Amino acid sequence: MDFDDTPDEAAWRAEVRAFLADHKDELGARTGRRDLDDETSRRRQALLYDAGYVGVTWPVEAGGRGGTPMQQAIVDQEMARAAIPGLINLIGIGMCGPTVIGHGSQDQKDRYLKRLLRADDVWCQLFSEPASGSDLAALRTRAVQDEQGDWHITGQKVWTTLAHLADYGILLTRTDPDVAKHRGLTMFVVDLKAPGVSVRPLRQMTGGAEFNEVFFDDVVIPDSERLGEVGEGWRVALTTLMSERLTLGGGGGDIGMNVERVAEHVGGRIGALPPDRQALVRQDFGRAYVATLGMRYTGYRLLTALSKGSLPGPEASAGKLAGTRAALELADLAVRLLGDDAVYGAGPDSARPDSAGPDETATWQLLQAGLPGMAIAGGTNEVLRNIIGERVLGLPPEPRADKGMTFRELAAAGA
Amino acid sequence: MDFDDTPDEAAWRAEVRAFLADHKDELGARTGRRDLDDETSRRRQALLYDAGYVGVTWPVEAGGRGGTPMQQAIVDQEMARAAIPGLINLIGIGMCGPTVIGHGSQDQKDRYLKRLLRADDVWCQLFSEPASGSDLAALRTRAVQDEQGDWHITGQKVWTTLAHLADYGILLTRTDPDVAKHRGLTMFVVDLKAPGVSVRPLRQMTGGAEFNEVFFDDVVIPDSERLGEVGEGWRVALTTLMSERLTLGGGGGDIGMNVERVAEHVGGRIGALPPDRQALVRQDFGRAYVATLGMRYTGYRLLTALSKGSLPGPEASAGKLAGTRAALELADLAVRLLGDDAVYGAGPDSARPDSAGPDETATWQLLQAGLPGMAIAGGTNEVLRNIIGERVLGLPPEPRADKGMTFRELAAAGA
Amino acid sequence: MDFDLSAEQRDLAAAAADFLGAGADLAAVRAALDDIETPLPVPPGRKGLVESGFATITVPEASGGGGGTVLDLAVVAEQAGRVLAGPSLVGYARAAELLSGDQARLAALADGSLAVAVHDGGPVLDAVGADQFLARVGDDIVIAAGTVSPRAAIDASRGLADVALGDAEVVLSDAAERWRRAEQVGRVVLAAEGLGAAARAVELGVAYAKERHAFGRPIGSYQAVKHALVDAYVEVEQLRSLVWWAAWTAEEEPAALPLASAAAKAAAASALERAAETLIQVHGGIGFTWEHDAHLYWRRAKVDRLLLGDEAGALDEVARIALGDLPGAERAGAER
Amino acid sequence: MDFDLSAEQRDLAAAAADFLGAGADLAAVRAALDDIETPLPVPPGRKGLVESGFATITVPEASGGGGGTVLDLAVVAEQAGRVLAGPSLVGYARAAELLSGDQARLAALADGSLAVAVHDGGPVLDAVGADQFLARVGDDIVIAAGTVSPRAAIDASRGLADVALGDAEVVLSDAAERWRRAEQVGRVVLAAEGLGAAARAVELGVAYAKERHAFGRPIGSYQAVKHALVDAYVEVEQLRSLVWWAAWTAEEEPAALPLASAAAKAAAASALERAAETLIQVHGGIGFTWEHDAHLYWRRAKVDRLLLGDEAGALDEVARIALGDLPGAERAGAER
Repeated sequence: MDFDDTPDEAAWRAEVRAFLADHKDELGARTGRRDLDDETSRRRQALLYDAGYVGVTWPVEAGGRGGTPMQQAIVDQEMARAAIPGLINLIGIGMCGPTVIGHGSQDQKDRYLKRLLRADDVWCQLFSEPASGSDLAALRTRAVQDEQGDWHITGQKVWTTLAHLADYGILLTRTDPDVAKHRGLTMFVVDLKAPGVSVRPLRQMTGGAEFNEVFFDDVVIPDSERLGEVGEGWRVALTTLMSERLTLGGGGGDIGMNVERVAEHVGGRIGALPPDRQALVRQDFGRAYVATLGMRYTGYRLLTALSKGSLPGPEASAGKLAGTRAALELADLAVRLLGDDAVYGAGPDSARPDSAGPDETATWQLLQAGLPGMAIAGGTNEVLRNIIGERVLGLPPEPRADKGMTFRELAAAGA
Repeated sequence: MDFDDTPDEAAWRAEVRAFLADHKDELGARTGRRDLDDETSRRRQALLYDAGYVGVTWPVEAGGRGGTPMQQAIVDQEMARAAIPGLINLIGIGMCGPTVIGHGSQDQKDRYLKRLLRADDVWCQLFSEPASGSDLAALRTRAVQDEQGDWHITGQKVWTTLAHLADYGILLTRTDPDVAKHRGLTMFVVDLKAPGVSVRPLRQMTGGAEFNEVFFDDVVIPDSERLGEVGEGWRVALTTLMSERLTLGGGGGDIGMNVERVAEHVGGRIGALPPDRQALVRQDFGRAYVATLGMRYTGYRLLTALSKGSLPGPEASAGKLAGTRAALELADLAVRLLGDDAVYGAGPDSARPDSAGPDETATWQLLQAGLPGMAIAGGTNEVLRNIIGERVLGLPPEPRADKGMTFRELAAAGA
Repeated sequence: MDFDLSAEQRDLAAAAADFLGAGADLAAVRAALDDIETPLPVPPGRKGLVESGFATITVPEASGGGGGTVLDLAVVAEQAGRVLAGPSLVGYARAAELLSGDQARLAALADGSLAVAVHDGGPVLDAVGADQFLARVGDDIVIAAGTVSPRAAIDASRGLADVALGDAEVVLSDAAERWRRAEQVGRVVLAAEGLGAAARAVELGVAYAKERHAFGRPIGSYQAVKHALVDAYVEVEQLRSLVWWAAWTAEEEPAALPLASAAAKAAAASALERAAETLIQVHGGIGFTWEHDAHLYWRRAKVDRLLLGDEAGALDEVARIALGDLPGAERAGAER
Repeated sequence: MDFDLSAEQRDLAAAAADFLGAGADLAAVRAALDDIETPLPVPPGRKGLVESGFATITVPEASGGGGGTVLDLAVVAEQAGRVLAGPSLVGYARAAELLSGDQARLAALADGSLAVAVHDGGPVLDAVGADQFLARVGDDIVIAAGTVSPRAAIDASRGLADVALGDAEVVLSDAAERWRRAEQVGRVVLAAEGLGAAARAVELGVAYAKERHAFGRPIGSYQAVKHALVDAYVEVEQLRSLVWWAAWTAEEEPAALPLASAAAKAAAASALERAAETLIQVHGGIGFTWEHDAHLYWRRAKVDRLLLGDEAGALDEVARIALGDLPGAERAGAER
């Protein structure tokens, strides 16, 4: 066990740190906003990619560096340390790219992957639908093949992060309703600028609109943009989902809430409270801080396992479960410490991309308002508990009400 | 709305109070133990019955007084106020008696009910089995009828409160394994002194043994002791269970924990703590106290509804759910306030009937150790939540894995 | 003992539900959230509420009010909470207590010519739309005009703003005890509004859980969803008992009001937060969209929990009273 | 970074599991509960534990110990916790720290001739079977014989008793810092034992949930049971990370030990309580019988949470360190 860098890691860290320091203005250090401006964000990612700091773990032939998860983690840590906004194409890198690498044709890999890493193209993930959330395989978006072999897509996706900026997306569709729901799915790469695609921002309870609804009205996709075999879409999607959970739950980063920032906030406010209240605040903060430390070090264990060649397993879901809880507690405490200001809101404008950025009250209020969504996005707590219960602890699944039914029968039953 | 007694209620209260005061020594006021001595306990109940204070709500023809739930509640309140130990035949009065009243023959009613109220006979309830807890209808104890019409019972019951003292019990058996599990059950009155019945105390984690295992080895019961029709045992049992839930969850009494006693304990200890700790204790105590008040007044609402002629419904289960939680919190706080003594135990002897009674440490430790059982007895929290979810909120039940299967098929499947 | 609403109170609840169901408007509450600079009062608004007579139920009939009890007002407040009506009945409840005996001002309150809010030193509930402010200066109750500075709202239906008071006129001297009682009555009414909002949030969650399917069956058939709703429901029912009891004490057993109002306040804060969070969680993705009503209940929860003292403060009071540090436990502590 | 046990540590864990699996005995722990007047130490007991070498892993080799790290000892302690072995390794861990440099006593500790426990002023862990007691007097570390007064045990495997100290001999003067460090190391080892007990409790619950059927299917297929076990499991895994980290800091980053040990202690208290309560609840009726092992884990939880300071105290320390009131946050606070 060793938390210190190996000499190789230390050298890598020094190199990364120096690069980030040299380019801190270009990289938007300490501006705190990822999507302030699409072009700027793309330029930042390209700068980092060209320096070799994006897609560190991706194979060289996919445009990556062929590096280790630890190297990637060091890049992430150094970016966080320098307060450089996250990459615009996080979803592309974390979820879409691995799916193309795992299931795409050589032609698709050649055309897409490097551009994705440079953010020449921004990607999104088109899985969820209004009628299929946790039960993803119940999706209804239809893909029908014509005589030329092209696919015609009709349907609606929802909760699509970045769709309003994206160039491409991975799209899960139903190609055969007359088999069991998991078996009739097929995955495609879709051009978001193609005719028939329309994107509508979906406003969240924060007031912001990071998500979108995406409508497909007879959108044509050539068969060459299929990812994997016809009817194998569920297997392809599992690659994506496994990557997603890792992105959300692992690696020792904080979820939704930077605990040191909360500590600073608490430290700045606690002294003004009566002693009794200080004691209560210390209990709440201590509990949330322990939870955060637990999550951080569990992330390090996961990262170590990945470095030693393990695949990201369902254990990563535990990180999201624990992290969501800790973040809720921290946000709640942070807001309560605002005193009289705690009853005032961020105002919906603070969450908009064109906002000048939130003030202190708004910062915590926006976080608070964003957290209920975080407990749902990327798998509700209930779904994550099922996954851990069944795939880690080996507990038996629930009997399936939809067992042995085709999708068409299920849909007719109103499910 | 009026929390004060009506003139009738006030008169009744005065009468009861005076009687209890006049007989406080005979009734064991402030000795704190119900089952110190079987004979004494029976004598106390008989004294109260003869005065008209047992079975207040029971019909006159059943040996009761034909009074109101409010009159009964006043008796309960006054007994609590005078710190008179509970009746030995609580289960008989609360669960067995109503079942005999609802489903017994006139002959059974004549023979049993008045003796039950006087504690001439003590009763117990023989439902649960090792392999059927929450899933009560999966019970295995067999009853087979011979040519003379007598029934032969073989099997095992468990968690039987008071079986070691009881004269009679209501016994749920399987008479037909070849129909669905709920349909093949039949209820009997069983003589606990009959040949073939053996009772073995079941020690609990408190060290005490209020429960028993009861074994039936070809015990013969005449058909005249059947309660209800053959195959109708489930319906008969529902009468018992509905009564049980009310006994456990309703009426505004405290569950497992007297909050005023905790307040006294907290008040006596809190001053010795540093101010920070006092603030934490007040939070914990305040929260548990609010929960207890909520439970108490919800019980009063239920009592009012009963007084106005409502039947005890599944709402009563909410009282047990909330009460268990509040009791756990209070016990935890009470134990923690013991300071250095909090790590020492009650010792198993304190829970035994022949003990001189627990000291202060033992009091709280025994309560703490008894509470996990309380969350299970009379329906686990999970079962109660299902009942409220389905029968109060109208949420759909889970699909039943055992639907359409006979008991024999289920048993063969290992369930 | 008869711990139930009377037939008249049930009729009152039904009438309030009718009026508020027609008058309140969740869409307006949502729209008001975007209205940062110049927030507008949400429906039914002061005028409608006063004209309906519901706002001034506790003002004596002689002054043009309803001559009813705090319990009557709590019954109405529950209905108001269900639809997130504005302004809160808390202000009217407190004003009726604070102005007790001041016939002229009570009459103005009841006829709508006095639009008053209560100023506790921090953010003022329903400052938006008020032109006079009741406040405590030393042991005096005073009234004053004020300069209202609205701020971005978490819950736009609460009309919160910072208020700088102008010249004050003394309404009543040596009135610390009355101020405290009015605050306690305010807590009861706030808890009653919280009860309504929480009960409604549970209903909405239950309705959705019956209708929405996943994996071939309604999500409400899954224990995770079912039990979460049950826990929220149980908490709401405990709260209902505390609210009724606390409201009843205001007239019938004032000595128990300090304890009962603190208990109801604490229980309301927790029950509404749980109910609103459960509502969002049960709805999944749709539950955290702007267009869904779930976040309006969540916003109400996040604000109300802090009004008239927070949950920790209320629990501290409960404990101090129950442990005998503060008066007010006469009934609660008595085994009868 | 490499946040994992080494191959040697995994071997050590396996060896400890073998030894303790054979030597510890839950039936003896249960039987000891009935043994109020003259409590007996539970297996494997001081002698076996010392002879195995596991107890004195952290004593230098020169003094006959294992020359290992606190992390090594924590690895063993986890295994000890799984089977509720007695005596606790906490006493050995603290003694090794407190006696550091005292070759003679360390050798006596390692060869078993010194049966020592640490006296903090209140109930003494593993006082039963000890004949010498380390204590702090002012800033001195002292050693003394003592009169042991056993009391009824909640967890009989903890050997708790009140101890009246006899004449004391100073072991080391001006040693407040060392005393604190030893206490922190003790917390880490206690948390490691808690980790083992909690992990085992979850395993027992999972095993039963797979096997026991209700309503025609295994109870572990119901979300209420499944999710309760998952929550307990997740908490155990978070605790595992904290225990490993805290143990590692003892040698590798002592400045972070105060924070890490307090965090591990707090997390252990909570995780073991949850795991043990879940274990009972999952088992239903059988889970609260005397003959089932569930209550033995529950008893361990109820005692351990209070040893070496309670959860509230540990959380307070964590907060004070993280907020800069106390030193010890160097690493935790640093973004690297």
